[in-house]
Amino acid sequence: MTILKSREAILALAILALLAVIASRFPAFVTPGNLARVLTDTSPLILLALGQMTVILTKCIDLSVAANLALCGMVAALMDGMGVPLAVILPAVIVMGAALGAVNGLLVWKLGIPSIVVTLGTMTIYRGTIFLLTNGAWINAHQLSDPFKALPRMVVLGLPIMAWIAVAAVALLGLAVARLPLGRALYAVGGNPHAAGYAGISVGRTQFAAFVLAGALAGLTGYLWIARYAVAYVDIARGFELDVVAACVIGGIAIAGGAGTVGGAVMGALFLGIIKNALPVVGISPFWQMAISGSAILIAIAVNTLGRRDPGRIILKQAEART
Amino acid sequence: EPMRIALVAKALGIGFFEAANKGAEEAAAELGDVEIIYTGPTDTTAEGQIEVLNSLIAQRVDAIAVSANDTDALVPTLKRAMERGITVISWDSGVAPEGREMHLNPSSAPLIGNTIIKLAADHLPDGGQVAVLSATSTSTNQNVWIEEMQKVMGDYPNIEVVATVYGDDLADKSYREAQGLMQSHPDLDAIIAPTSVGIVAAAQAVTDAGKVGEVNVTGLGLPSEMAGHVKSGASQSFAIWNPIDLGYSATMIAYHLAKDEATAEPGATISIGRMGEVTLDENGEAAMADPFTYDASNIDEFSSIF
Amino acid sequence: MQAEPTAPVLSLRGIVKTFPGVKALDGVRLDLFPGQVTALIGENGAGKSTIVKVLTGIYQPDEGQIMLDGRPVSFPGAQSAQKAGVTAIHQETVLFDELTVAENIFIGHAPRTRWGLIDRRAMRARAAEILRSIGASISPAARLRDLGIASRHLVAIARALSVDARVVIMDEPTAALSHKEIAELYELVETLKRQGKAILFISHKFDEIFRIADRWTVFRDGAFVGEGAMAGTSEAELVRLMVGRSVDQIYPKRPATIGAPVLTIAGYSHPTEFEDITFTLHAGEILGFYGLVGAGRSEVMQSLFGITRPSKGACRIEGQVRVLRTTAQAVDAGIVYVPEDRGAQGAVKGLPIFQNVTLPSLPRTSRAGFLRLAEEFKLAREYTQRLDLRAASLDQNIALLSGGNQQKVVIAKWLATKPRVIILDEPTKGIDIGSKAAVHDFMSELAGQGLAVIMVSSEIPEVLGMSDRVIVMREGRLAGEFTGAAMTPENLVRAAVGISQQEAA
Amino acid sequence: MTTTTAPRQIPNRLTSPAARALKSWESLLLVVAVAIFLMNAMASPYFLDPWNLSDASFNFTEEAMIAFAMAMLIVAGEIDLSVGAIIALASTAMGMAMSLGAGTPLIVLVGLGTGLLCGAFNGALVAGLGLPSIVVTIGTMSLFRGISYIVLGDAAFTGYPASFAWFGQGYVFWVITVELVIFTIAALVFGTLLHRTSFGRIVYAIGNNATAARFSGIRVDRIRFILFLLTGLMSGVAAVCLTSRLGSTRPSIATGFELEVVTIVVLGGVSILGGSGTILGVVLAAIVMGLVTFGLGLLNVPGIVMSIVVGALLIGVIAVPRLIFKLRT
Ligand SMILES: Nc1ncnc2c1ncn2[C@@H]1O[C@H](COP(=O)(O)OP(=O)(O)OP(=O)(O)O)[C@@H](O)[C@H]1O
Ligand SMILES: Nc1ncnc2c1ncn2[C@@H]1O[C@H](COP(=O)(O)OP(=O)(O)OP(=O)(O)O)[C@@H](O)[C@H]1O
Ligand SMILES: [Mg+2]
Ligand SMILES: [Mg+2]
Repeated sequence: MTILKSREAILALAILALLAVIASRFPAFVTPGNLARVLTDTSPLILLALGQMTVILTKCIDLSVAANLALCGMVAALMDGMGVPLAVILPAVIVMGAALGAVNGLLVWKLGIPSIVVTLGTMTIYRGTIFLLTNGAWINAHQLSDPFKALPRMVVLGLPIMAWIAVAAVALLGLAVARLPLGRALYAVGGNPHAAGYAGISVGRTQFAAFVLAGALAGLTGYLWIARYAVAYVDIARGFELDVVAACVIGGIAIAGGAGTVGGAVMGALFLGIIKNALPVVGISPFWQMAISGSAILIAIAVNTLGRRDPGRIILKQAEART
Repeated sequence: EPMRIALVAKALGIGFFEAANKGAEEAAAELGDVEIIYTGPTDTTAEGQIEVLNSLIAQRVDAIAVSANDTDALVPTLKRAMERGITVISWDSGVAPEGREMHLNPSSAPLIGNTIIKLAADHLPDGGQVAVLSATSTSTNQNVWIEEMQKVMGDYPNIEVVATVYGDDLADKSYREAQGLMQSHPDLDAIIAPTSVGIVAAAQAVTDAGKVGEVNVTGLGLPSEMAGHVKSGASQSFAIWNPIDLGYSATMIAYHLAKDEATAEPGATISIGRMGEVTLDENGEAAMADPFTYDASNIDEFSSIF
Repeated sequence: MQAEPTAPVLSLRGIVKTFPGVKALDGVRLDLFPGQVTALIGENGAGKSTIVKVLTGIYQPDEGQIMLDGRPVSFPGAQSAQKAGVTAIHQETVLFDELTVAENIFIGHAPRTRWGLIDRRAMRARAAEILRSIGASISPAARLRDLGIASRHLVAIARALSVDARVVIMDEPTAALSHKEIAELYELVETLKRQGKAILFISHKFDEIFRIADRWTVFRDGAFVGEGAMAGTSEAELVRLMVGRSVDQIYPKRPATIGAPVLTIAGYSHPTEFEDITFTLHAGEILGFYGLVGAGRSEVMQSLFGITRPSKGACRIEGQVRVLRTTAQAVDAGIVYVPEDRGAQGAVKGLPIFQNVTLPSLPRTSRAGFLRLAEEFKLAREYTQRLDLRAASLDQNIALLSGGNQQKVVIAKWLATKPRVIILDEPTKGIDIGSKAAVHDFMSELAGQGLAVIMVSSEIPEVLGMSDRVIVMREGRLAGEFTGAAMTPENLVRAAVGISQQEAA
Repeated sequence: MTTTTAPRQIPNRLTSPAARALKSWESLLLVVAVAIFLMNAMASPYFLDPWNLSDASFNFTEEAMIAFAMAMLIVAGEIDLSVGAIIALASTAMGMAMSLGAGTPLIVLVGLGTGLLCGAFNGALVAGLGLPSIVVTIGTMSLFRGISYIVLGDAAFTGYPASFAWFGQGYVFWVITVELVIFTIAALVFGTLLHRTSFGRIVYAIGNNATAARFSGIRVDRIRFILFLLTGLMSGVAAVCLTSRLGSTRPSIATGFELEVVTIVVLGGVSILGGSGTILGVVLAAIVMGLVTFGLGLLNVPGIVMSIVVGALLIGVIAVPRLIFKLRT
């Protein structure tokens, strides 16, 4: 009963129902191999949704993640072109993503500019920087080294590394959110910023940390994205930030901050990922995809928000007994 | 004062258009008194292209040669350009006739339509299933080629086109669409991608799915971008016209029209320098040359050029 | 009782703290002694909460010294004050809905495992221990959002005690507690005293201060006015120090002629909040609503004002049936409501005073929907002056006013609509004694002019001092109605607590 | 000297409105606008040409029309990210009307009506069900444009009647375009609505404290609903102009519009958190954006580099004053 009340459980059921519907029309979709493919395909969304979740928990929003991803990915590709080994590229893009996130975080923390304004600005700046770096030129598969392209595709225990990275990030972040003081601070800062100050938690510093984490994940995803699709150009992942926010919203992360779970964010991302992957397979015209994911978002918000409605104070004894 | 010719790309940064720009510069050098303004939006939208066109009109350039993101949406703006005395032609991807003086096709549309299906059919002696991975659903030229392809399907009775999907000229979307094609059509034999972005993504998807040899990727692509995939066998062959020649020819035509050395009317013949000459048909369109097919035998020769 | 203690644990000297435009503290001093309760008294805005925040490292003083055991210290952050053994129950809620009770208690200083992770088992065990010590039967694993307001307050107290403290600060800790819990809090204070802790106790309730404090310190307008032992002082003396003059009448109730029924409520019910509320209100009457905190009075009043929708019941105003589903309908019907939560529901912070006043009267001050500023200033001036508002200008942001003055603006806003019924929900909660008298005086005057007044209050002296008639509520139901000689503290409390419970006790 | 017993007189104001205006965000924007204008005039010989300036106005008029309504919505503490999608859907509806043989007046009505309907849908979800507007409109952004894709797929509507071209390509007087006139009228109407009427006052009250506004007898949800309607309507107007200017409809029309509109509003000094901002600021911000993009366009600077400038401007104009304040104290 209480299990059924949890948002994550509802979402898990929704995902299963979705898979069942798809399987009824196209059984091959639910074979392990294909599900692994869907998971791999959804990995970037999962990684970014995790970062976005921490940011949204602190009452902020990061619209610059996709641009951050694209910039870091391009830098990774350029480094590869200069012959830098992957072992250096990988930490470098993570640090760079974190630094770009830190820029957002600092503007929010030190100057108190609303995050939506900051990241709206940095979104265009980061993406524009790619153009300045490359003059708009594409970097194509043949210009990328083989080890660079191979890492995310390498299959270990039946899953490509790309998917394993997402799985690892989910596990680590799940642990961090539940058990690290900073993880709990995310909820405190988003739930009651005023009170967080009284508990000795700096609101700004926590928001900063969330932006840095989101940035680092975006940087890592940048490399994975470029390596996986084997092409880098200015417009990589344009508009992806809205998918990421949508995944969080579907996953029950409260946009007002302070409420939401890692599991929710992951399932929100999987839900969107399955829809995206299933439409072409099931034979629904791709032109329907946008409307379908829009409707899914709307239904999810309605379920989440209405389900979270304040039940009132329940003063009457008999009413209390009933609930 | 040199003549200023604006070469407007669908979007900046795409290898194909960068190569066309090389050709335009070559033509400018040959002509002597020409300055090329190579520009375009940063994403493939009509709105972005209109803003670029507006600033070109404001600079009173002498000629605009545009590869359009949208056949119709650019027309009002280009009409205004012509009203202000600017020579307007389209190339590669065309504008509706009222929005330009003439249109330079890289090749003739029927020829391209036939080529892309033939490329697939040549490697399917026993017939089979093919699918089309196009650019955006609004790309004029792709739509025309696919239409032309459909017209000649009767010549290939064993070949069945099972689906047409759109990758929007985005690498990731094209990749996913190609994956989807292989999923939903397990017996697929070939993917035809008449777009340089889509063909690379499809080849990558085929490689990643471990279906090299099983699914042949073909269509229109750039040798430099496709070299690896031809060698790996993901693509047996593909075709393209030379974008350098295309930029060169468009510049030449724009120059002659702007100088009033030629008029854009049906039947008119315009010289395009080293490429010879083109003749306008009743729609004011002309075709530059035949598409050229690349395969393992000649890919290395061209992959360093464009 | 105790001998004059030898040395203070904590003492403050010459503390100055300025905010843009306000000097909240102007060179104040304060001494806290081990094993003693020091009461800090002052009007609203005297700077009491500000000194608490200085002491707990939330604010940094501009000038002055903090001395711990005679040695100067500084608290650059909340953690450093905690480490030095200073802990506080703050005036505002400092809790987090999405965290568990244990996490709420230990956030910021949770026990850690070897790996740097939060040691959840240790945290729960210690939380359970602290909760038990204050007699709270709350599960440490419960989510805070599932708790009621009183339990939340107990969690806040447990949070303060989770720090191994030498100095415990309580900023109006009893404001949200019921009788029973207040008694338990007093016991806790005694225990802490016995453990030799120094306690700073801030309250506006004099009975409370006289009951538990050993010493007093008075602030006025951010300045130190005096200090001394409780034993040698009187309420009148403290009041005089606080407001700088003597307040002779806190309950200036004037007799009024009670007229015809204005508002008749029959059988108002709500699925979860209240049931079968029936009463009649007359012109010129002040009807008191008494009950323990959480009895549901605010809920009933808000349903009269169109905020909560009753599921059953009828409302008549001057004999006519009215449906009140929105606040706009209530205002149209002549019912207005001065909410309990001034900050969130009363004042529109960010708008100037005059715009706050004219907000519900815009149809009157504007013409064909277009604003007429001159009319607005006129209306705002008329009503704010009648309430003796203290403000620099009518164009000033209401957020810059003290709580009492904000309350006056909210009342002015409603009087400007010329209502028939005015509902005042805890009109003097958290308001200092001087302003309290002013609000009471005004209430009395309104009733005298024939307005029907409902006053919700949790303070017995206020209810008895101001009301013509008192209705008591308990757990969402009417629990008795008293007039004349029956209006005694015993009767009210008995009805509010429930007779059976009283007998059982 | 008054007698001591008279009640203390509280002055209306301590600073005059003029003195306030001088220190306001709007005067800062005006300075920025003039500076950019002068810089443009110096940088390009083509800038000071009435026809060019008139053409340049298309760079911002459509966005700005929506920005006025969006400004009111943001002042009230809400946001609508679906405006670009509303344009797409309204344009698609107009195309359908046109293909069914409707004349220009009916086509325009269909466009405005679709805008209103979309606004009503957003409004019902936000004001009626109480869902957060930012996520609702992220959802409807996909839904509305998604419907356009379902209807149009890879096709396009073309062949609008010649008289329809007037809205996006016509001139009212000399170089003054129809769009510029609509922009000016919209600025005046929304300026009056927000700053001179009780409706506008209530919008500010809701933006500052919606609960207290409700407790002041204001029908908060109704106002919110109306604001979404207005935003939908103005998106419909923009859809008419843009469709007319492009002479065709594709489902991808006006992609990314929402962010440009929000950028104009925020640059105009409207607090994204609600409660403050002016229409004059939005007008100036639109002009600044128009000047920046046109000026850089004349120098053939690619659009993406312009967007860096706009992004930097957005952060910079807010950050620099705060930074100076921080460094001073
Ligand atoms: N963060 C702040 N910014 C500006 N002014 C402030 C701030 N905090 C407090 N003040 C002002 O400082 C003064 C002292 O406030 P404080 O909260 O200390 O009063 P108080 O004595 O606790 O009153 P109350 O009895 O109402 O709780 C008031 O004038 C208040 O408006
Ligand atoms: N559990 C709770 N969760 C959220 N808000 C609460 C809770 N309990 C009380 N409140 C709010 O706190 C304020 C104080 O409530 P209060 O204790 O006065 O209850 P009440 O029902 O108004 O009873 P009364 O007025 O009879 O004391 C009210 O505005 C109420 O809505
Ligand atoms: Mg206080
Ligand atoms: Mg109450």
